Amino acid sequence: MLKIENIDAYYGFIHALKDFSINIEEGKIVTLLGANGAGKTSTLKVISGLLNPVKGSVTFNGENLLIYPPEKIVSMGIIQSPEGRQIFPQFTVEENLKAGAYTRKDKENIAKTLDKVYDYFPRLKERKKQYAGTLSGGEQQMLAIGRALMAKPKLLLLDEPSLGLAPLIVRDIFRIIEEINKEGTTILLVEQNAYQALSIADYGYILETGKVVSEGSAKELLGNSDIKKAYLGGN
Amino acid sequence: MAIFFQNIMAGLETGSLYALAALGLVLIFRTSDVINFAQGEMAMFSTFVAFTLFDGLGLSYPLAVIGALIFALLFGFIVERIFIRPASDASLVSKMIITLGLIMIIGGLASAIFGIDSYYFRQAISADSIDAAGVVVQPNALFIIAITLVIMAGLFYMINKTKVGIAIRATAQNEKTARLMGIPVFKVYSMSWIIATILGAIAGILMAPTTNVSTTMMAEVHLKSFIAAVLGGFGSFHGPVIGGLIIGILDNLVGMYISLTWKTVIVYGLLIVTLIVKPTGIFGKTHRKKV
Amino acid sequence: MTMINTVVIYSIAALGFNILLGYAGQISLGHAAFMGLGAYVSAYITNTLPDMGGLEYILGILLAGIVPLAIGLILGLIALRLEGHYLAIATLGFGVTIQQVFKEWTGFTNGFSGMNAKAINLFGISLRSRESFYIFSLVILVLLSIFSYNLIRSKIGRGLIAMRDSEHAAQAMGISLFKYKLIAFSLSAFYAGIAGGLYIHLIRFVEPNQWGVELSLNLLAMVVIGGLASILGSVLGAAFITVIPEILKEIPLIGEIRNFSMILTGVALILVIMFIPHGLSRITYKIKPLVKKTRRNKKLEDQEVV
Amino acid sequence: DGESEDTSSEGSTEVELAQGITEDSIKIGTVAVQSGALSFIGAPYVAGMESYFKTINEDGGVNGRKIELIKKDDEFKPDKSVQAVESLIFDEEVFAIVGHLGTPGVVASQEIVKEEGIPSVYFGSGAVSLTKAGENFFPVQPNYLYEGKLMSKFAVEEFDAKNIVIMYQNDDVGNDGLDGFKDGLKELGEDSRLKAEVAFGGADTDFTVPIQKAKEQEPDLIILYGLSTGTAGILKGMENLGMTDVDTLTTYSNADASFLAVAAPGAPNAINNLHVMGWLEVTEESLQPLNDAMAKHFPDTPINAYTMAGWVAGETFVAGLEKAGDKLSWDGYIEAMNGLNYTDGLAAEISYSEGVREGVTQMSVSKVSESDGTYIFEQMTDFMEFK
Amino acid sequence: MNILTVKDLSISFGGLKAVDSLSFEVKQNSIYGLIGPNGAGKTTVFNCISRFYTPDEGEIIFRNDTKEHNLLEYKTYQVIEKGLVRTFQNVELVKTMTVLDNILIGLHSKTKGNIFTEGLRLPGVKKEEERVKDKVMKIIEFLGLTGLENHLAASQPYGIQKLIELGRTLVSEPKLIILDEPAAGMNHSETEELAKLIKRIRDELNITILLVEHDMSLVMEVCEKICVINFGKKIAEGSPLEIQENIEVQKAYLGGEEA
Ligand SMILES: Nc1ncnc2c1ncn2[C@@H]1O[C@H](COP(=O)(O)OP(=O)(O)OP(=O)(O)O)[C@@H](O)[C@H]1O
Ligand SMILES: Nc1ncnc2c1ncn2[C@@H]1O[C@H](COP(=O)(O)OP(=O)(O)OP(=O)(O)O)[C@@H](O)[C@H]1O
Ligand SMILES: [Mg+2]
Ligand SMILES: [Mg+2]
Repeated sequence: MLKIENIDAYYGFIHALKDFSINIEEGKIVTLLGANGAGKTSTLKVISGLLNPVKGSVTFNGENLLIYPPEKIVSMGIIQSPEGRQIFPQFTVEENLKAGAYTRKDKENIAKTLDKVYDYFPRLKERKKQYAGTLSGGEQQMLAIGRALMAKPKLLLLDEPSLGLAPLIVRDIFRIIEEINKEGTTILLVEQNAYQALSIADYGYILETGKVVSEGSAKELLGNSDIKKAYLGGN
Repeated sequence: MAIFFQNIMAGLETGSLYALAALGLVLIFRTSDVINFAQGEMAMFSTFVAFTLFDGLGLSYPLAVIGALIFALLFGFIVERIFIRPASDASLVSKMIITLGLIMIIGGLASAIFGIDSYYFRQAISADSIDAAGVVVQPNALFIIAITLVIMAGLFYMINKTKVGIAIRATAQNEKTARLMGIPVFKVYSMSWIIATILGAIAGILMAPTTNVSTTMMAEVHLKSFIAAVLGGFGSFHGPVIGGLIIGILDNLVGMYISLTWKTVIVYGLLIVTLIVKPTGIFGKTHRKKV
Repeated sequence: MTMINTVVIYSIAALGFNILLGYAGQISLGHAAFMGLGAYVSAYITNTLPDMGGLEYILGILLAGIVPLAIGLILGLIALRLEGHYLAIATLGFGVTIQQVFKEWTGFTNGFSGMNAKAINLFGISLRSRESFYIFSLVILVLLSIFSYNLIRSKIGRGLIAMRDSEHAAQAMGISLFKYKLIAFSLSAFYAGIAGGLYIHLIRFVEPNQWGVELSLNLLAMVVIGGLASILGSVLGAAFITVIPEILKEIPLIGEIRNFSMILTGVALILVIMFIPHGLSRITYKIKPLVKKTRRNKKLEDQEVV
Repeated sequence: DGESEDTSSEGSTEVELAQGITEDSIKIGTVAVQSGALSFIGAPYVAGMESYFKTINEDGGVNGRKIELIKKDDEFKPDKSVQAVESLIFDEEVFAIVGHLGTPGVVASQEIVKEEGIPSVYFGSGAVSLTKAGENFFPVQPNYLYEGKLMSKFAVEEFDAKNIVIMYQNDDVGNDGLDGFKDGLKELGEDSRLKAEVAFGGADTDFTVPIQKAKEQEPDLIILYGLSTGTAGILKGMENLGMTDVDTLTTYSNADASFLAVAAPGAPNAINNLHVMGWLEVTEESLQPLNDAMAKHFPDTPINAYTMAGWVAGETFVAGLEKAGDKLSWDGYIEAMNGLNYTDGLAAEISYSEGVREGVTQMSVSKVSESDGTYIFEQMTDFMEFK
Repeated sequence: MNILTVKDLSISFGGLKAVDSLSFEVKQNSIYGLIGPNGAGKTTVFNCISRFYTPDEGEIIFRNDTKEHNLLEYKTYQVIEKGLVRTFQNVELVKTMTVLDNILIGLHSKTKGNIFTEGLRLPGVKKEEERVKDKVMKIIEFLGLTGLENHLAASQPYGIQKLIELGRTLVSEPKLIILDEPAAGMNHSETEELAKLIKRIRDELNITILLVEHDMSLVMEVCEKICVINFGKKIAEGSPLEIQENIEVQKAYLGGEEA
């Protein structure tokens, strides 16, 4: 569905992605793992059109994504829950969610998706009139994920969705990810919580300083002792 | 008593004009955080176009006005496209400087094209004034007040009840994230400049009978419209309108009952005091960054 | 020569303004008032005091800085409550108010008729000639530049920058916003006042209309065009805003077309912002060997907010 | 350095020529606002002056020398004005400065002009200090203080007004006019006729308050001391508030047809009672040369009081030149001017003698009159002085 | 001895009671954990202690050596002078400054100098600058950031930024630091490193630590005592073991068997 081939991307002088390739098959959950600064977020930025690689190609169902601005890419069905939440602080919770559905035309179904998001995160429903900027860290994280879900995307990009969430909610999050994946959404998941990510993913890539150093099915990776040591710890 | 109400009436009329000018300012500010210092200059230019269509080409008043509004549409689009968008990398103060540059360019072009003379431009409605218990009421003034309220309501509806409104407000808060939600932020910028320029043109055309059509016609209105916007609060559309009306009325009452020569000091002093008490304007909401 | 002298004077004002905008991240659209205040104070003092051999001029210029400094504290207090655009307009209102006071307080300013002042005469050395005045004001500029350079690379400078970038962190680290906003505003008012004090003894005439919004906006433009948070930038910006229009007026034939220099100055201003967004003083950084392609992202990445 | 001339000795026929003078040209300079908000004053003013010089040049110049005018734009700012004057004296090395416009700039550069001794003829300024500035200063147009004074005389003697209200523009122009008017009444011993002083802003957008304040006094004469925009605004406001039958008298700054074109449509009734001061003899005939020259050289520039002022600046300077003949040193020119009594121009009479630099002191009052839709001023009184 | 005593602390926003009569005490030289579900009020408690918020009710007493300070009497920027510093849930660094300068800001209240001595660069200033820089270099070394001191803070990876922020608090030689989710965004091995570091801070620098964290592996490993809050109220307090076994905590926060 999405193919990144041999891209190089820079921030000024910083070479963030080096001859980088990944492939995401339709209907799968693919996860990107790696230490801080490995290039996970940069990969998502490239897909969303926020970072332009200097070489290589990015295609979505065969179509070249590099020529499109971010907003066009969203309307093609790729949405991201970005790093650092980036909620709209002066919107209420509900307005944030509505902004997530901006590109959708099917008005009636938006209400349905909204109900579903409130189902997933009852806290958001309780606070739907609260200004998002005053939410707690974890509440904002829920909102960022919920907002991405509102777009009903074909491909959902999640950047560290469990960040700042309480253990109970983390468990819910992974359950929700699996659930929407079953309903047909393809997912690219960036996580620090490698163990949990691999337990729900189909396929995984391990990144180090802008390069893919290892890849394989989630099962393989979980079984790999090197990876276990480096990313999964004692779990 | 009639004198008092006469002052209120006149204050409402001028205040409405401040408000109209302020609405354009606020719209641009709310989408892109830019203070457009050239708003007054752009309004002046559009007014000259209206006047030239009316006086030079002999079009009827409504046609001339419509022509000027169409011009304003293109004008706003072009300014945003040529001057503002290429500088989208620049910081906000830099964008403010761009609008300062625009003042020079537009002001300079206006006097090169239209000359430096002043011209009389008729009122929108030239019916005879009505005497209401000693207070002279001009139909034209009522028209101005009404138009301001209608535009305010329209903008309020657009921004709070429509999808476009969501797009505008989201863009204002975080352009990058707005794009990540699929909001075409550049269209939003373009649109807000267009609407703001049209609003400025309306304010200018309605202002013209009082200040005459000249390159400096909007100087005072423009300054007052800033104050109106800040006094009422940049965060809403009714705020600037009420801010404009307050300034219009206050100016007159202070001038009438306190001092004509010190009125500017007093009115601006009140503005500053109001802001200290209510830092985001009378109707502004405070959005503090959470720690 | 007068032009070079005015560049030096505006550089001093811009320098102070840069402390405020560039380092402390606070905006003001009313700083012309401080410059005017400085001019009036020095004119008033040197006209009133008896001949003290030159001391009266030193006193005049010093007080031209100190009186605005005290008034600057008021702006600092306003800034404690206001942010961004609200601060900008409130200070704009403040500037208009002070200008109005210049007009009406005839006992001090002689109102619209304006006020004359004498040329500086320091212990027998007359600064009547433009050249000697130039040396004198240049010395003051250099001294004040060194002062602000020292300041910004030590504790107070770090405090100001911290406040600019994160008020929360600054407070948690023991930086009193109250104190630092007052410092930033009063210091910049001091610089503006000194500039005004020098101005009056160069031009020897002052009247209220000079100290309006236009000059305040010009100060802002100087600092931004020259480069925020840069001492050299303040000087370059002052030179740009002062000299460019005059050069343009001198272009044969086209310089004669009405308002042509004004239009071109506007264009020049915009071009600088577009192509050297971080200011003239950082012109060299612009010549980066790296890929031009990153434009689209840069736009999204560094959204500087002042 | 400007001290290149010096009248050697009285007896010699050969005079050392001052800077800026060649066999066939005379270089002079002017400083006026040409760009920005106030260019509506400076542009017609300079055009008027320049069209006069062009006319003279077309007729062969003055004694075979063509006049070359260097124009400097000071944007109405004193520092730029000083800069411009310096540049004219030292870089351009002009023979004289003609028609320096704008009080701030004129006052600020007064010292340097005095120091250098360069002749400076005609000031677009009402600054009173110019009459005492020095022998090389030749003010022409009446200053506002004087005009105000003279207005009081007309108010008392011609209008015989009992209840006078003065509405003045709250800036240097209006305040001078106000002060002069009050001085005049005092000197005439008629202070009690002034019932109220009401300020208005030249850029105001609402004149309701000042007009109501005036109305309260039930005046029989309103002195309107302000520039065109504000004054037109007041007239329109008076029309709107039904104050259409009071006599009004305004300054010579508004004594032109273009003012009427702006003010009349919005105040079709009030305008009929408007009177204006004048120091120029503006008849169709006297304006003919100006109109012709402007039509030829500056067809797009309005002809108004400023244009006429510029024209007079040119006339005055050239009158001195002609009188000086070939004695074109600075002293020679000043000497020639000292005996000047010029009556052929737009102004009734311009004269100087040693130590006397009063400029024009004769003024008259004109009244608006309408003939099929167009308004003009018609002279109503004789030229008078305040004495 | 208790270095920090929070007594009956309450604060509400609009109708929402974010912290509700909460009391707890932190022992000197201990590592104390404050945990609870999202929106339980943890950050709000921190904001009250560091004086960004003023509570509606309650007391916050901080004991530095022998002196007792009622923190509510002080302004935000005065808290650090008493010996208490915090980090932020969303890293708050001065983006345009180098690592070194960022940490120097932590020493702000302990740097001598005023506008005149600094502007004129009187003799003492240079010495003082050297003194504080030495101190910062020591902290940089302690954190293992040597070599990065002249790099721009903003271009560092998230984990490093968190360390810089930590360094900024340590350099002021506080008695108590409060850390809001120090491990967020870190992977497992980084979190382990962090745990070691936190212990070293306590042991080598004698600094008491109060922390909020959702990463249970870190909390359970380093904390001696943990307080669990929900809806602004304390629901449990005790050793890591006691907390893990507490049924109510499992239900509200940990989520059953999975920890
Ligand atoms: N805006 C930026 N400007 C400069 N350098 C950047 C920027 N964003 C990221 N980098 C650098 O690019 C590299 C890759 O960063 P990226 O954010 O993609 O890493 P990541 O894998 O998402 O890490 P993390 O776990 O911290 O989120 C890092 O070295 C980082 O410092
Ligand atoms: N300024 C405010 N206005 C309104 N509600 C607020 C404000 N600040 C916090 N809240 C609410 O108070 C509650 C407590 O917030 P707090 O940030 O303390 O939670 P937390 O325990 O730190 O949660 P997390 O673990 O998600 O960071 C939240 O529900 C939040 O929405
Ligand atoms: Mg990342
Ligand atoms: Mg929190």
